[in-house]
Amino acid sequence: MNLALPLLVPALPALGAAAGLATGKKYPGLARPLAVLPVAASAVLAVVVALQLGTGQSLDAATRLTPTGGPDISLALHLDGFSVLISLLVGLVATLVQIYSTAYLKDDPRYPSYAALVSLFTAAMFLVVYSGDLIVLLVGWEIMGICSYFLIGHHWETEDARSASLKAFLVTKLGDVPFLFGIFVLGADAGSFRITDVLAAATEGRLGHPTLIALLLLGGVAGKSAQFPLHTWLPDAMAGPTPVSALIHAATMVAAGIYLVARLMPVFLLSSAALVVLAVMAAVTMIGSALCALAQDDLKRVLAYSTVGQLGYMAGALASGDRDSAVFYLVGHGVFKALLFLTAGVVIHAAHTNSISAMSRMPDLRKRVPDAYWAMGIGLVALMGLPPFTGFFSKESVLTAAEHAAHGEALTRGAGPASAVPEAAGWIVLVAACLTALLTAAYSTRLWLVAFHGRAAAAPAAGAAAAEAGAPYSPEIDEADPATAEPPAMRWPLWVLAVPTMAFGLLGLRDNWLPSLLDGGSLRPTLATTVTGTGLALAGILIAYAAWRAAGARQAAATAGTAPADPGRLLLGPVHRFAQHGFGVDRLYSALFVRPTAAAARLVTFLDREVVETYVRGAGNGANALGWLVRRAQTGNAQSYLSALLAGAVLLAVLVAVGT
Amino acid sequence: MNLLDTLLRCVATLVVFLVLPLVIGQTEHKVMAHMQGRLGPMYAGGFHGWAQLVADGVKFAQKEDVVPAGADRRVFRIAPAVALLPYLLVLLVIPVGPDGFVGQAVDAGIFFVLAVMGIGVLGSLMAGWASANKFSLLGGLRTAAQLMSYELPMLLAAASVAMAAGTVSLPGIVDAFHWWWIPWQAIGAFVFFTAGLAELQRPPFDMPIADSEIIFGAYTEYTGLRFALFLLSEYAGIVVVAGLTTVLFLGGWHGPFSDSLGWLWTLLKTFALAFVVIWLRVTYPRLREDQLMRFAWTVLIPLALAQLALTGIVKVAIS
Amino acid sequence: MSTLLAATGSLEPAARSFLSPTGAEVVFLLVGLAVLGAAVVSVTTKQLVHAALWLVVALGGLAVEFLLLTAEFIAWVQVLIYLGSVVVLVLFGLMLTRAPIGRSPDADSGNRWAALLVALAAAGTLVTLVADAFRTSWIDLTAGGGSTRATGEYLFRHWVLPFEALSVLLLAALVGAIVLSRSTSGRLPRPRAGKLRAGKPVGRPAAPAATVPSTAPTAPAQER
Amino acid sequence: MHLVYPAVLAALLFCVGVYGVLARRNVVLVLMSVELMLNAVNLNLVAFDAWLRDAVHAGQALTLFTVTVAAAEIGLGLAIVLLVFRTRRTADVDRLTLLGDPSEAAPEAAATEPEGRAA
Repeated sequence: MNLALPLLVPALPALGAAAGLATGKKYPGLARPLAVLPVAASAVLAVVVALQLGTGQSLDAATRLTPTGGPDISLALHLDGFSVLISLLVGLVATLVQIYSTAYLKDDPRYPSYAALVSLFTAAMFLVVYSGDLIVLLVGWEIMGICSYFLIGHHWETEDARSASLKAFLVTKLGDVPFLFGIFVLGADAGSFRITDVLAAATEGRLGHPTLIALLLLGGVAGKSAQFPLHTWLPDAMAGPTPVSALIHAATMVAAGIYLVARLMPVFLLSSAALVVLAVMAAVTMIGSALCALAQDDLKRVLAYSTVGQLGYMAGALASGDRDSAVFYLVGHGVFKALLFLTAGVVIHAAHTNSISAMSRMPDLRKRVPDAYWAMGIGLVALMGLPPFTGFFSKESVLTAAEHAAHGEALTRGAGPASAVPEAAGWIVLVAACLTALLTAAYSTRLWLVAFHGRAAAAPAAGAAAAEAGAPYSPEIDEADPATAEPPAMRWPLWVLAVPTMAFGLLGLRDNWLPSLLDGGSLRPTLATTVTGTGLALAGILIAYAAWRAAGARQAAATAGTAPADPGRLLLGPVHRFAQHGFGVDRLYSALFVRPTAAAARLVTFLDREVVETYVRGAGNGANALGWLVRRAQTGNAQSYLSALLAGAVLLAVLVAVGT
Repeated sequence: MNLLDTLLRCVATLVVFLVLPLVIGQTEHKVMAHMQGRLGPMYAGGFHGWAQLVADGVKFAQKEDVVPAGADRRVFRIAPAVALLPYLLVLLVIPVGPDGFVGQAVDAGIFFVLAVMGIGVLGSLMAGWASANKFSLLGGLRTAAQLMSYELPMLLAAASVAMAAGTVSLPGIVDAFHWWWIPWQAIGAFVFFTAGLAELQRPPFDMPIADSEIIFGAYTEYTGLRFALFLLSEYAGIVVVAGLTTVLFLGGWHGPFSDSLGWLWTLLKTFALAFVVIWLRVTYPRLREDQLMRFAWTVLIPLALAQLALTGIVKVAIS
Repeated sequence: MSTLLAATGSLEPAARSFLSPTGAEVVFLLVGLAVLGAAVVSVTTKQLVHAALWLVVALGGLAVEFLLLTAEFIAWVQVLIYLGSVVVLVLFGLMLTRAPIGRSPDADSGNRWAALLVALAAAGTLVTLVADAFRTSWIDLTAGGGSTRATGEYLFRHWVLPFEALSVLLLAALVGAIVLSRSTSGRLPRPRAGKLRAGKPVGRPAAPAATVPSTAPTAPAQER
Repeated sequence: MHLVYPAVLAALLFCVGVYGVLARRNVVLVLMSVELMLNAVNLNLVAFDAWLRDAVHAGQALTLFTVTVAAAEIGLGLAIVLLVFRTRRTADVDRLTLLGDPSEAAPEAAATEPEGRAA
């Protein structure tokens, strides 16, 4: 197989980014082709690479990058089913996002740099996916971090965007520190940074500290993939443009963490403690985020919390030892979450607000954006996991994996012994996943109903609704004329994504379709989980609908013009208030870390200003005073100079005469 | 014995100093009168007014000694003496005849003469400044500038003769004189004599004390005896310059019967030169101040340098 | 007689003493006192031109001292250069800088007392040193040591090169003086009223003093 | 002649010159004081020349050179003084303080000026 093709996949977007940055100022007309074409070419190449590789194959190539004295760092390529599958997802989503962005950010003055950063982001994700070396992977990992910082802060004129970009950067970095150490320990234990070598070492049992390594790596995974307790940056990252959210949530940033764990699954299987931790993390994440999603009013925040929850699913699958189902879920989720975000962008574009309660007051929103209406419906059904959409199959695979793990016969698919996965982890994941399935269905239904089936009569005017207090700021408001329909570039990507949303899950039905690309083994849902999962989802839908009806009735009884019907409020009751603010995790962090840090900073500032600077100022003042004294002598009067000179000469003469 | 001899010579010089300038002054009166076709003073003393100068002296002595109110009295009073005394000292060393017929033989004769004559400038400056008069100050400054400018060509011309003679002693120079020195040193003689005229501020070089221009310059405020002293110093200057030119360039006592009549030759030549001085006064118009300075720096000094070169060449050639 | 002198030759220094000065020494002392007095008056008098004239006295006295030290030629050079030229130039300078007749109150600057202190200290040191060092030294004067002939011989036999170098120096000084004193109205900045002061705009305050130049310099003369 | 006489006279004369240089305000007077100092040196040179009976008369030759240099110095010095006087309308040494620190010297000069005038 030609090595140039897989190498070109990450290189093309990177080159496109460089070209876009270089020419963006002078030739803005070049920005669009430079943004779309390299990414699209990469996507095509990714397909070609996948086809060339075939199923069940893997490709390794490496060249030593630099001698380090310790384990070598090499520019290594590792292609197998996981990587080509995810690279397909990345290429698809990135291309669609770029195309979508040409319309979405049509009049943005910073579009060239934005597009270049998206390209770079994509290139970094490709690098992470294709890399066969942990250090090179880390490079892509960090490039993604900095790109996310810039992209989230795209609207840096607003306070929200600035703080959100900073927060995303700092929180992910916080996870990256243990991650870096984990890689070092792993490399040191395995004697190499090559992933194949590491995996070989793991299966041979040569790793000295598997628990330590796994826990350290989990820190980075939690940061990138937004798992509790480092998930807080992701909902805030909604301050960035919507296509960026789609990119981050679906294909690139958050997928990286899951992908890494899947990649290093044998290492994690060596430590049951780490799996339990991962399971607890996943459980807390998915339940908490689902509750939060039920309480959010901001459309994008709902989707963001939903992403967090779905990532919890994937983490749960990993904790159950089944990386196939995790990656299956990852790809499926990537497709429908990209669809949901792009749809949300269209809706927000049309509604001029992020707030779903404000949208509920718009009478003809449904008719204004029919594409979005239907696409959103498809995406939400997929999210709920109703058959036969993608979400159903992937969720079933996760539930199956958890069930197996709970019975002590985890589906490790050859990555490790089934006994490596503790039963506790399986139980935790299973219970949490079931609960989350219910909640997911509930908040999806709520979102759908509130956003598109609101009581139009309650809304006096669309413009006034946009200005409603409490509606989160939407920086995209002024970017297009609401009177005109959304451009085709914003509409047809939805349908492109809707197709795999509906059909991708079917690939897992036959063992020689998708599973053969992965580790092999079945991804078919079992009857028990199907009944449980679907039943729970239907229950959630019914509960939400009932609550919506109840809330609508209550609101109709009350005076018109008050808060619109929100089943979330009714369902959650007293918890609603906490859930709306993410259960106060931010506040907790603020109390635990931010404020002490700020206080320490203030202390340091005080020490620097008042104590250290006193010495500095004292030194300066001393020199000044000395200079003042010396300056007194410099009158410019030559005679006084001469007097001093002669007096000195006489004094010297006397001293010499007396001294000798 | 030695002291007595010195004293005697000094007294003799003093007598000469008091007599000769008067004679020159009287001559000037008469010569000018004749040249301008007028009578001149004719009554004082009888024959052609011979006592006119004496009468002038008496008149000056009788006049009130006025010192201007704003003047610096002491300097104002000393100035005439400072102007006069150098000429007296110079007269002391000018040899009149051979074999020690001289007031006082000084080893560095020319040098002494020029050095002492240089002091005379101080007198004019002091007078000009102390008078508290703008014209006086201007005149004094002009005098000083002129005297210092013309001292250089004078010195150079004298140096030429000293070079030719191989000595700076005045009697030595006269001793070494040969008749062909006159054409040889003619340029030097012209320079020396002209510069001497300028040193005396005699016409046509009398810009600093021109009465019609700056009302007698440094001497504006002087009256009576002090003014007479300035006049006397001018006439003494004529004697000195004429005498020095004689000694340096015209061979001094050389002439027929120089052993016995040497002093007569010296006197004759001196008087002839003094006559030329008077003659020039009547003949030439006054030079403007800038012309005067330019004449010194662009004519006399190059001429003197040329003479110096010529002397050097000839001197090397004949030795 | 001569044999007696030769016999006492070695004893001669002992015979000399301060108590039996020779005639030349007495004259030297008297003239020296006059010179010193004139010099002191010259540096202390408040009348500027008088100071120059007292300088003439001091320098003339020094010429006499040179004569007494048998440096005849140098004495005449002293008269020619110092009395005839330098002092005249100094008087020129004083008059061109408008020295007033009578006392100038600001002839001495503020650090007069420091100057006096330094001068006295230097005098004490030097005199102590010199007197201590040359207590027993006598000069044997011989006539003709500084005559014109002797001067010419040593000057043009041993000192020709420095002599020529000095001529170059004089030429340089001549050129320098001419360049400095040329009227350079076009190139020089216009005179300012006072010194440059920080914080004030330069240029505007200069105008009055430049247009009426005669008022400022005459002010000291009127003060008297 | 006793060597102490000319030596002490020269030393004293030199110190008088020093006083003049340091205490005089008018630049021309300062130059005069410099001449006094030079002459003191000349006297020393001549006296020591006679004392040492130098074969090449270094002392006298140096004296002649000193005199020449002094003449050149006074010529140049006066040219400078006149130039300064022409441009700054003053010949006072202690008012030519352009080299001093202006922010310090200016108020000082302003303070001493009227006082000097009043005296």
